[in-house]
Amino acid sequence: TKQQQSSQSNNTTQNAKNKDFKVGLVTDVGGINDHSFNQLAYQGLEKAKSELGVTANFIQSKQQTDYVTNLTQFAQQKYNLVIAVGFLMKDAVEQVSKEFPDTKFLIIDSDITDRPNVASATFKTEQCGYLVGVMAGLMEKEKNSKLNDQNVVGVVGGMQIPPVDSYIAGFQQGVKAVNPDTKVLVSYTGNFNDPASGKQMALTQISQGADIVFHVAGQTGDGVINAAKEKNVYAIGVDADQNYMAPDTVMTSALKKVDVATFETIKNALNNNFKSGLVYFDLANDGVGYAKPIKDVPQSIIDKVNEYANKIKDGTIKVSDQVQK
Amino acid sequence: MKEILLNPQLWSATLAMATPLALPALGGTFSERSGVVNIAMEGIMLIAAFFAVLFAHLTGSAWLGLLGAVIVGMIVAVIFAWAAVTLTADQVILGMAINIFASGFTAYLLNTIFGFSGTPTDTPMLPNIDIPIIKNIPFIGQILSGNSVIVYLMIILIFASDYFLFHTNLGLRIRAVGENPEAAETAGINVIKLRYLGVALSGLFSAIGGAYLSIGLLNSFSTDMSSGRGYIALAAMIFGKWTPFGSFGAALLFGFATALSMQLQNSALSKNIIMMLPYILTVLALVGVGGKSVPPAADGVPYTPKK
Amino acid sequence: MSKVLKSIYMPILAVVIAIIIGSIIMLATGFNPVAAYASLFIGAFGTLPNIANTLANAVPLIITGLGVAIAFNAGLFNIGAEGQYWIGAIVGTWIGYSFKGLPWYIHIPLALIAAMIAGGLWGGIIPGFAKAYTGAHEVITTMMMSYVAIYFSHYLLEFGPMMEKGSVPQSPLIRDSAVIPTIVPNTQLSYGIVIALVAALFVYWLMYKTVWGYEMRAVGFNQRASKYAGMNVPFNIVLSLSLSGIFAGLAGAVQILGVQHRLYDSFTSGYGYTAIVVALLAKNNPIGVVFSALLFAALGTGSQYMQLNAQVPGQLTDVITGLIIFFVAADKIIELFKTMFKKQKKEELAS
Amino acid sequence: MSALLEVKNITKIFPKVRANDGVNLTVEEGEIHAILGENGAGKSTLMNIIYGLYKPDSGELKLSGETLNLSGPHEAIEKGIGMVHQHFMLIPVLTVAENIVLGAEPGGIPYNKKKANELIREISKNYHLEIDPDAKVKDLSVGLQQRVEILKAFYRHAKLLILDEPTAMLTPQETEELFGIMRRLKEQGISIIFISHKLDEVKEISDKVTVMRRGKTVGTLNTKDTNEQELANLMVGREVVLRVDKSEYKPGDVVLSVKDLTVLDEQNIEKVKNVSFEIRSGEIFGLAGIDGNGQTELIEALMGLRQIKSGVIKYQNSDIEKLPTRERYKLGISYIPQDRQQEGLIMKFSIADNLILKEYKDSRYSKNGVIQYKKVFENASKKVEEYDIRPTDYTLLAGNLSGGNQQKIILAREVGSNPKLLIAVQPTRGMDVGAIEYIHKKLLELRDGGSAILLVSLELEEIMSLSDRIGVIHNGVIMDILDGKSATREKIGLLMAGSQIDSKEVEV
Ligand SMILES: Nc1ncnc2c1ncn2[C@@H]1O[C@H](COP(=O)(O)OP(=O)(O)OP(=O)(O)O)[C@@H](O)[C@H]1O
Ligand SMILES: Nc1ncnc2c1ncn2[C@@H]1O[C@H](COP(=O)(O)OP(=O)(O)OP(=O)(O)O)[C@@H](O)[C@H]1O
Ligand SMILES: [Mg+2]
Ligand SMILES: [Mg+2]
Repeated sequence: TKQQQSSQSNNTTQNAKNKDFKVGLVTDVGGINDHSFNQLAYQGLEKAKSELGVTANFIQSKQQTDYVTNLTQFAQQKYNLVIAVGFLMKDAVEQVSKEFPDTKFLIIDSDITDRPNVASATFKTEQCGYLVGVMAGLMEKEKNSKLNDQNVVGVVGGMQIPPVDSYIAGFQQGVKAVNPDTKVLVSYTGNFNDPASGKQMALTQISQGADIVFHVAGQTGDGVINAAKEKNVYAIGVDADQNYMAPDTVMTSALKKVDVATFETIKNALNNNFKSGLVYFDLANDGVGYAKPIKDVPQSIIDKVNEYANKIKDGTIKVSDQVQK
Repeated sequence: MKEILLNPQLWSATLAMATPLALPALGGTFSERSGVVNIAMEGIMLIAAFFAVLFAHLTGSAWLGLLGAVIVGMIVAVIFAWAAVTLTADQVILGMAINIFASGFTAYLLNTIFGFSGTPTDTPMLPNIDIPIIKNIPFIGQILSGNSVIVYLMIILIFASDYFLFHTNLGLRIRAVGENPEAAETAGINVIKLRYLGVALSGLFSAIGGAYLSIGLLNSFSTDMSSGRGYIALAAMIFGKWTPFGSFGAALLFGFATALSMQLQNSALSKNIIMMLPYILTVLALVGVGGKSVPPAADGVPYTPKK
Repeated sequence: MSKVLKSIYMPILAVVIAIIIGSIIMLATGFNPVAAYASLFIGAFGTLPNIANTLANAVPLIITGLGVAIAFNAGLFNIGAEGQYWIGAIVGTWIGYSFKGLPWYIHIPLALIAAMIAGGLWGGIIPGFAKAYTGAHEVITTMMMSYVAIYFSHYLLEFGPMMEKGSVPQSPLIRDSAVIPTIVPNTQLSYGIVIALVAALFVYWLMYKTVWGYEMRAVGFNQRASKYAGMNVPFNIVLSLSLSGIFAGLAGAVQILGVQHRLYDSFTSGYGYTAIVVALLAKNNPIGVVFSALLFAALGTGSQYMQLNAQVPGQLTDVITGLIIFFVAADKIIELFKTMFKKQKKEELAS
Repeated sequence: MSALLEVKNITKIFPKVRANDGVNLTVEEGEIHAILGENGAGKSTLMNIIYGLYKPDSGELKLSGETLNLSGPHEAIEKGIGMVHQHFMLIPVLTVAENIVLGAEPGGIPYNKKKANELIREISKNYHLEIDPDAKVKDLSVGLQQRVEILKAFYRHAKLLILDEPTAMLTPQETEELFGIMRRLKEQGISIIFISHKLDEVKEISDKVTVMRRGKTVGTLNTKDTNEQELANLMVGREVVLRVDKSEYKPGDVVLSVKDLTVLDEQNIEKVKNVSFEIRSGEIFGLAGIDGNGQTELIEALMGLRQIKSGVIKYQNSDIEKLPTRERYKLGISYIPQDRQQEGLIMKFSIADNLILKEYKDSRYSKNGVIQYKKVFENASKKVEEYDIRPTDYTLLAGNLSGGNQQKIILAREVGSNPKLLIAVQPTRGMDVGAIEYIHKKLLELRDGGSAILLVSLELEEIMSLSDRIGVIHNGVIMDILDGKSATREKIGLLMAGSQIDSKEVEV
């Protein structure tokens, strides 16, 4: 906070003007505690508030029908930029952005292309999924106390939906790229808020030989990480760096920088640089990535992962977002 | 299939998934046996799950976390009892109100106390217990040993509850009050007090179930983590014909179906079809068993003592 | 007369108590209760669009609530209206997008009727027959069937037969000919409200003026006496659970055709559960259902507005909603206060 | 003798009525004190006050000279007051032993079942009240349930026993047994308050009678100094006709003919065995028998509520044994079931709705599936008046009426439709003399109008005074069919107990 204060006092005049710039954020029904994109978007918003001095506000939607109402509320109150989190809000954003052409909108994880006042942030999470997959595939060849001699890894997904599946698809391809014999177990719990079932799902995979489990399951994933810790195997976090949850267990995390996207869009809009249409966040523009691995991961593997990252960036490797059955 | 059935994880997952159903189902048995329909178990579990983490974090002891959860859970149950028994309010509406309240209240406290990134990772967990001798038996040992202490507590509680309900005077009185409160009153029994007791016990068991979710299986709280288990427990209790062993049996069936659906995830079937398994199996079992479940005669009917 | 008065002022006083307790919580956690309640009210009723949205939110609650109330009237607890709602929504959506070239006056009724039939079967065939012939408790069967319905919708949408080509798990949009038009522009209020109100009147008529309703209520109150009076008890159990499902299914379809226009992949709509409270609060009277649904709809829309305009966190609005429901149910607390007050007075006089 | 219980000036006001209005009563030690009064006179209310269930608004209770301030039944029990309630206070799913010891269990934790059974066996031996402590109460006959209620009081060492209409549901034999017990208790110095509507019983068993009318005690008499007529008049406040005046017996065509009927119960045990009989128009056929000898199964079979195993049921010359219940009603059969609250009425329906419970589909009350409430209300206001149902507001729920008036609703519905055949089971159970007089009058009117009536009653007096012919059922077999005029109490009693009186029956 001290830093924030000093940075604030540095640009007080700027801030006075920025204060008139109002940003509203509408979460989807997952709410701000989803340990996923709603939370990250909120963090981006908070960052913009403290660093740019904009006025920021948010509403958590309780049901589907709240989307239109909440977006409209912000637009009516002359918010400059309204952020809609989640592809579930696509229809709502299309409708409200038409009614309020002077308001700018950002929608996360969607693909609205035909509106001058709507930006759609799309994350190439298959790319970061691929990288952690490469890391997992290579780790399978390593030997340490956490790794068994079976060549099996697992992914626990929440619901079987595109933002989840793109991660999983990338992970599958990444593993296979470096270790074609690895068996990749894929399971879904059917929810994002039941860590108890996440834990049992992970334990099931571990019992089937998995010694690295990747989760793409929001709060359900808390249970996956807990299971990995309990069974002394590795976990891979998702969306944000989740190493803090189990420092020796979470070997890395696949990052989807919704916070960055949110912050950048706010900044651009503030500076009259708002770009409508599809905005891709990928490895090339650092919109996705992987978190710093723990020291169990040898440097050689990290180097290899970075090699693959470069190949993806320069287009030599194209990662599909379709899960292999 | 044989491979799946011989995987000890199938059976330990069965036990693990049955525990947070069996505990509230057991609680519900007490409440409904005394004549109060307690749909608030879902909310009580959630609140207890939160306070278990909070107290465990504050005191550094998972046991004190469990104690705190149980106390808070019972307080909520007693408030429910006050409205349902003393004020003779509609029990189902009250239950729903508490569930809505609990969802908001825990999320609110989570955010104000711990912020958005969740509960502290150094929160202590209740221990897993190794059972000597059994633990060395192959297969069986992997299933029956090394579970959370709450699993063993639950098993003890089931036997104790059965004993309490069917072999003690208080148990007899609770059942009498749920069947015919007027008759119980004329036998000199204090109907109101016993209904409070029944509801308080349901709070106690639901709270243990909630604590199991947050500091038994895990060491964290997340929003709405009870995930409807309080409702399914209600079904398990009915399926179990309002008896402790029956409730446990129904919870095990449900836990087994859930565990099986986890094992089947790698099959070619659609995951969403597989996930229907626990629910379909329950209906089939119920219809197949010809499960005529007759609730206690005065279940859900408020009683006003004569004046 | 005094009875009518009592039935009105008790819930109002109860709401007042809930508001006071909510205020205490808000004050304790640093929020301004006056601003909060003001914005709750404005959010629900302050402007025409807000009123429209409140009414719009009431539509699915009214219709589902009617379904739940029918079952309660017949002595059955349909805790699985949520699933029947989903089935109705699925079928309504499917008819809505897959039939081409129908005029609206055929397309809309077709979608609604098909959804009603589907919801009715979902509630009636398995739970109804299981209850009537094996005694299987409807609380279990309807609840389990409800989860099955929700997973079925996931199956259809998540890379299943109903997913829109492209990448997002949602159904295609229904055709224009299936859309129930909006009444107030830029709001979600469609002519679905008319359907809801007509449905309420219809259910009232059905339950209280017709032979069917007479039978279902008789069976609900006393199966033995109904059997002795020559009624077919199993038939009435199936009938009432089917009707219950029919209305929950209708609610799903009306919501799709009037508001959502397509099926989304989601956990629950929540309407099926709220509908239980709606019905109970209305003492299962179909006309009462309209008013209690309005109360919940107002709390819903108002609380969203309250988040933004009084900065009260979304979760706190759930807390207050829970309290309001609690005290409306426990309205005897008023009498408690009254007697306490009287006692105090007596004591004062005595001393 | 000294006064055990003194009731002084007790008043109890319910929202709508003064149920007790300055009641005075003294019960001596070791006496049997009967309380008489019409339905709603306030007898049960007074007893509930003595038992601590209700708090009186004013007045005083004294037990052995000591003022009682009861906070609840548990205190009354402590002081040695026991009560057998008018409506049994039993828990059907529990065992006899559990019901008896409930609230005062031996052992505690664990509840000592063995000790409980022992204690119960001991008491039942002492008082000659045999019972199986492990039986479930729901499986017991009414008489045995009564026994459980009485044992409950003894188990707690009652020195004052209140019996609120204990004989309403008993067979004559059971009543006699009960009286035997009461006499033994009296010898042991236990005082008994005995409530009954049956004057002969009061006359037989009591030492003193207190009569109540409209919440007030109108007098206490020594039983031996009074007679039934005086008591009846005092109770009702007017001259009452105690004898039934019956017109001549003029039987017509056969209306109901039952041949070789065999019916099973839920456990597949034959409860009705090869029963045959006929009922003609213009006659009342009485079916006498001890409760549980197949009457229920027989009647349910006649009404289509229970499947038959074999046999023929002919109604007006056509077979009806396959017809569903409703079709039988449509043919002009009426039915007054035994349990008015559970079988005869929907307690949460209004009086008006209950009055059409069997005819709501009839074109008189509904058109195209829509009930014509105007017609329904017309019917209700007519019936309420004609059958003197009180209160007269037919929109009230049936559950808000007293038992007597509830029975009148059923009577209005079943007799009012002018049936060709009426099956009446225990139509006057628990009614006061005034109401019984009324119901009997209605039944006889129906008979004189040419209807056939099957009257099932445990009340021998009722059977004998009304029936033209009497069939006696024992263990599922009709032992004999007697002529109503010549049948004697003894003869019927013996048949009911299962003994053949003459060889005639055996030959047939
Ligand atoms: N709980 C109650 N609330 C209101 N009124 C009551 C209640 N109990 C009894 N009454 C009324 O008090 C009066 C006396 O009833 P009570 O049951 O004492 O009559 P009773 O003499 O026992 O009649 P019966 O012979 O039918 O048993 C009746 O008018 C009855 O309506
Ligand atoms: N809890 C109650 N609240 C209000 N009124 C009651 C209550 N209980 C009984 N009553 C009233 O008491 C009256 C008599 O009820 P009760 O059950 O004592 O009848 P009863 O004594 O069995 O009548 P009967 O002797 O005619 O069979 C009815 O009018 C009923 O309205
Ligand atoms: Mg009485
Ligand atoms: Mg009475």
